[in-house]
Amino acid sequence: MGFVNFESAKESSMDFGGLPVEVVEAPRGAPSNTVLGTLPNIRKVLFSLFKGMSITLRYLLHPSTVVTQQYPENRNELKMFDRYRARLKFTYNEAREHHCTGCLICEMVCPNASIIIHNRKGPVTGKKEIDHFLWRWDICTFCNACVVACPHNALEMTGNFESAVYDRRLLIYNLNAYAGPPANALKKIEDPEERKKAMEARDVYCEFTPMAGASLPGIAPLAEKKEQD
Amino acid sequence: MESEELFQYIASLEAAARPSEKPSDLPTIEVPPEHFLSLMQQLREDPRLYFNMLQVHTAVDWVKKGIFELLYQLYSTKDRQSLRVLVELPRENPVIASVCSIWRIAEWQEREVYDFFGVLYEGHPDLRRLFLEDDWKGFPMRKDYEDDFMLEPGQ
Amino acid sequence: MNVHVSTLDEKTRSSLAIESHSETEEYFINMGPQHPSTHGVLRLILKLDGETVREVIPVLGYIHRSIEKISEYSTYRQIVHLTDRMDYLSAIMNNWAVARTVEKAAEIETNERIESIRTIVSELERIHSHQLGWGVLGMDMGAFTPFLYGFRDREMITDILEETIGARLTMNYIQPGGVMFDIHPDFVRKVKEYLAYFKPKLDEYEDLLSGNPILQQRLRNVGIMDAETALSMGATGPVLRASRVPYDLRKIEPYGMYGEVEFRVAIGTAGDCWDRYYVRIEEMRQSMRIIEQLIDNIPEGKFLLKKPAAKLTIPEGRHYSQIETARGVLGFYIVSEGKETPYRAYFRTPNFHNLWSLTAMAPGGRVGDLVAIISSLDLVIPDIDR
Amino acid sequence: MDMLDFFPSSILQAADTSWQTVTIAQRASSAFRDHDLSGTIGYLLLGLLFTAGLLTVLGLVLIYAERKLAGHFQCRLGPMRVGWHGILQSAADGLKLLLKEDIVPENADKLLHLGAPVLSLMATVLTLAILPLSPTLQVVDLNIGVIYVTAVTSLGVLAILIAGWSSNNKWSLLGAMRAGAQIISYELSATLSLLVMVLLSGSLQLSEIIQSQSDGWWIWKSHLVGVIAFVTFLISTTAELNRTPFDLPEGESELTGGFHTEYSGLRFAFFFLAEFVNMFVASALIVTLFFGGWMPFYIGGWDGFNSIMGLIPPGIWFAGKSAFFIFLLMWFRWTFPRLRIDQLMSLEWKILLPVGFINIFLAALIVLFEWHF
Repeated sequence: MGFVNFESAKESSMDFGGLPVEVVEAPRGAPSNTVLGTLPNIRKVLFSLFKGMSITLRYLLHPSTVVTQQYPENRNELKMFDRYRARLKFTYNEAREHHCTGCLICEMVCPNASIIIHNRKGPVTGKKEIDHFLWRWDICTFCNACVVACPHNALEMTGNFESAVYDRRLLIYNLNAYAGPPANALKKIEDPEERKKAMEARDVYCEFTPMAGASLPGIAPLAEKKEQD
Repeated sequence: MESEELFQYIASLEAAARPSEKPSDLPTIEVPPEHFLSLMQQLREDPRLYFNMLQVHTAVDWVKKGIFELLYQLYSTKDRQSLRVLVELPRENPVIASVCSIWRIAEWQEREVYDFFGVLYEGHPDLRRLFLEDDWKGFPMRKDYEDDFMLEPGQ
Repeated sequence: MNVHVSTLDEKTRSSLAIESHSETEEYFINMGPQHPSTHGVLRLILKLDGETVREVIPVLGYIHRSIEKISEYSTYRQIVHLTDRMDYLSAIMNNWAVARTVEKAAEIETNERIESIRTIVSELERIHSHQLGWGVLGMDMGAFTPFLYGFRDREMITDILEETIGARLTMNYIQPGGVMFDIHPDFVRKVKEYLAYFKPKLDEYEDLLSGNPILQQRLRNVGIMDAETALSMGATGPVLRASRVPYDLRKIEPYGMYGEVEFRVAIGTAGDCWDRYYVRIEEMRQSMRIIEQLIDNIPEGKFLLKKPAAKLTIPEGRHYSQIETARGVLGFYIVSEGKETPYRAYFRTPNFHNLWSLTAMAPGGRVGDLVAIISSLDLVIPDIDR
Repeated sequence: MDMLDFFPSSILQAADTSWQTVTIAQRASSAFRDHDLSGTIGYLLLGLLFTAGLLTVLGLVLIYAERKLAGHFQCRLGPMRVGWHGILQSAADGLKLLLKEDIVPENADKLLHLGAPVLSLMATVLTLAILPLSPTLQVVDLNIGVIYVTAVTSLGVLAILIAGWSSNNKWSLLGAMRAGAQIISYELSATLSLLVMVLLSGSLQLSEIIQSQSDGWWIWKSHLVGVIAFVTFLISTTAELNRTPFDLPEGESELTGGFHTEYSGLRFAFFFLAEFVNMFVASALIVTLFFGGWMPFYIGGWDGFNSIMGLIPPGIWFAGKSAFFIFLLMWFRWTFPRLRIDQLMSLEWKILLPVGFINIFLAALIVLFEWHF
């Protein structure tokens, strides 16, 4: 058994197509495959075997080195990083007003069409506004393109990664809490009654989402409605 | 070597090879298919050029012009020179000589190009589909390829 | 002209028809697509003579997702996120390959801050890729423990990257014209802490596996590939460098901040599995050196110079540029017609080219050697299939 | 009948080097001679129950220990979910394997396929019967014990060969062939090491081998030959057990599972159980031959120390010593990579076997000139 000495990793310079390249060579001891050739190395061979064993033993004897996280048990302590990208959400101000104008830029930049936007003509303002903002969690790749592309900062990615459901149709969400103009357009509506009328409440699963019975291409409607989370 | 010098030298080796006028970011030459193999052989073996790496081989389907544009991108570890060789083939019956005997990686790359574009390589020792099933109909990377599962662009 | 197109069936039949000189009967065995040491869905048809491998026929396509075809319908920014899914262990470097090609072609300037961040995260990713490669090699050699040690240390890097990027595997971080997020305020501190942590751990790696005579016996003089063959086989990255060709794009065609930092190219001497293994170990050291030089002086500046919603077109023509990922040269070739989407996009992926050298190295060895060779190539199958 | 005080006496009695072995079989026959029918049947049942119980307990404990140790070797926790710190994990696994579908490949040789795991487990159970766990806890004490052990353990390789052959799977066959070559080769040097100990102790009977160590364990008092025999025996039993670094017949990363690729459910559990109990058998043999069996650890002249050591019952001594060697085997497994098949063979035929032959020659000289202590 030839044995490689680590001290023999040596640094040198080489020529590559006229360019001097500083290199470091992998160590290479003289191999000997005869039985007698083993004998001079037997001490080193045994020593290195024991060295490897001492490493594993050290970890065995130090339970503080354990890195396991007991996932479902540690749910309460588990904190995802702020930037973790798992679930797309609308950003809202204090009055629960979103910032989406329905400009369709996110739908355009989305690489795999996981955003589908339905706009409508506002009943109060008479302008184009968001009706349904559908997001398909089942095909989203979390590339964050929609969030960075949004000119109004109306979208954000949050850390809720627990998406397991029994039917993938449940992963198609209506993101906007209400159909209506964005916050800065609502500001211009003085009358609170009018403002209330402009904001028509939308459920997570409603109308265009398959949960409500309507269907997207290739997806059959689901009869029952899931509890809103 | 400067690209002008390179082009001249290559032209002295193989008269049919001429610098390409197509927009390209590397020194590019074009060669007609019938002079292709001898040119490639010389590019590999000529001691001044010595292109010993075939870095890229792929094809582009110019469906409107009715041609396949084959691309061979060579690299020489001798003087760190890159060269791009373009060959145009008719879309009907695209056959070209294989360069497997010069660079062994070509065997692999040519199978990929055959698989996706249907370009046939003469002299390839084992020309068959690489990624797709043997009984696949058509060549999917061609621009006019259609099958039942394709979505319309934008859908 | 009539060119014969063969089939897999025909290939195996003709391969069996070749007369062997041994008196035993040769037989085929299917290694994969579900096999513990083919690291995914690689299928190898082995022609064996007892335990000796006579021929290897790779069968690909079990995870082909037509990234090139999808790219033809995607904008350049959308292509970036597809590349995460090729070599998922060097996702950031894949992003960089696209970003670099697009930047070169569309003449987008970047600043030093962007290039520093890109270099640091790429080197972090290279370290974690090699850590995984080290662990998987150990596992393929029958030692399961290194695998988990590698994962343990890799986890910390993914945590650091996650804090900045928000994703652990499919990063989609480097964009044409910058990076998607600025680095997290804790990033510099955590990277420094990590380097201080990992240096002694790397020595431990060496004691545990490199120093083990059994592993040395398994890897040395197995799967030898000389420099000529390696070049002709199109191998790049650690596989080529192990064959004593110091072809490292970070040195040869410096990009990012690589021209301004000091590091050495790790090379092997014989081109066997041991060299390929050790080149990776040494590259981890050199990557740490690179990060150390850059981490303290990331220049100030903007992190994204081009608006993500802005139109991005590339002038008509053929554009190619390449990047040294953890596994070799990733080239991105664009044929543009001046539109927002490429006319043709081609990825020259390192694993696709490295895998081919397996067919030259494996014959003559045992099944155990074949496993050693596969894991010394450090293959990522989705990168082969694209 | 003295069955009522059998267990207290056998487990709690303080160790004494002058103990005479009384096996369960001997008790049964003496009861038979005394025309004590209930005693005879009782002792016979006890022997059966003892073997079966040992098998079960060992299976549960060793599998749990292996998983827990592997976890902590690897900075993990190991099983944590079933019971306190996963203590019921192996029972739950056993239950799961029981309930799993027993899949037999369509073109498999059904009879052999079904029979192989049983044979494998049987070979293990047969050896359990003669292990001298303590002077009283031994089912039967054959006067050819060493030969019996070598003969019966080699039935295991037959089971593996049958399993690999009958599965009609090339990976299984490769694994079985590897197992055949490996185990038969390593059996040679294992037997040579056994012979050294037989030479030194002058007996084939396990209880007598232990008795011969009453004035010191063979590992101390046999000069170098005992140490060499011990190292060879340790290496070759590891190989016979198919454990890393010699786990080629299973070699998960090479052969997907080796000879038991096609086994599932209870039949897989049999192989699994056999492997773990074999580990105990191997450790027990090492302890018996080289480390004084159930003899306590005495240091000459240190009377106070010796009397404290003597208080620990022999059964505990034996279990503790075996546990150490089981731990050693597990430690090997979770540290080392595996050898290649040709390296494995050359290790045996080029190194271990010549060393074994020289060693047995040396041992003969030592015994001839009575050089040992």
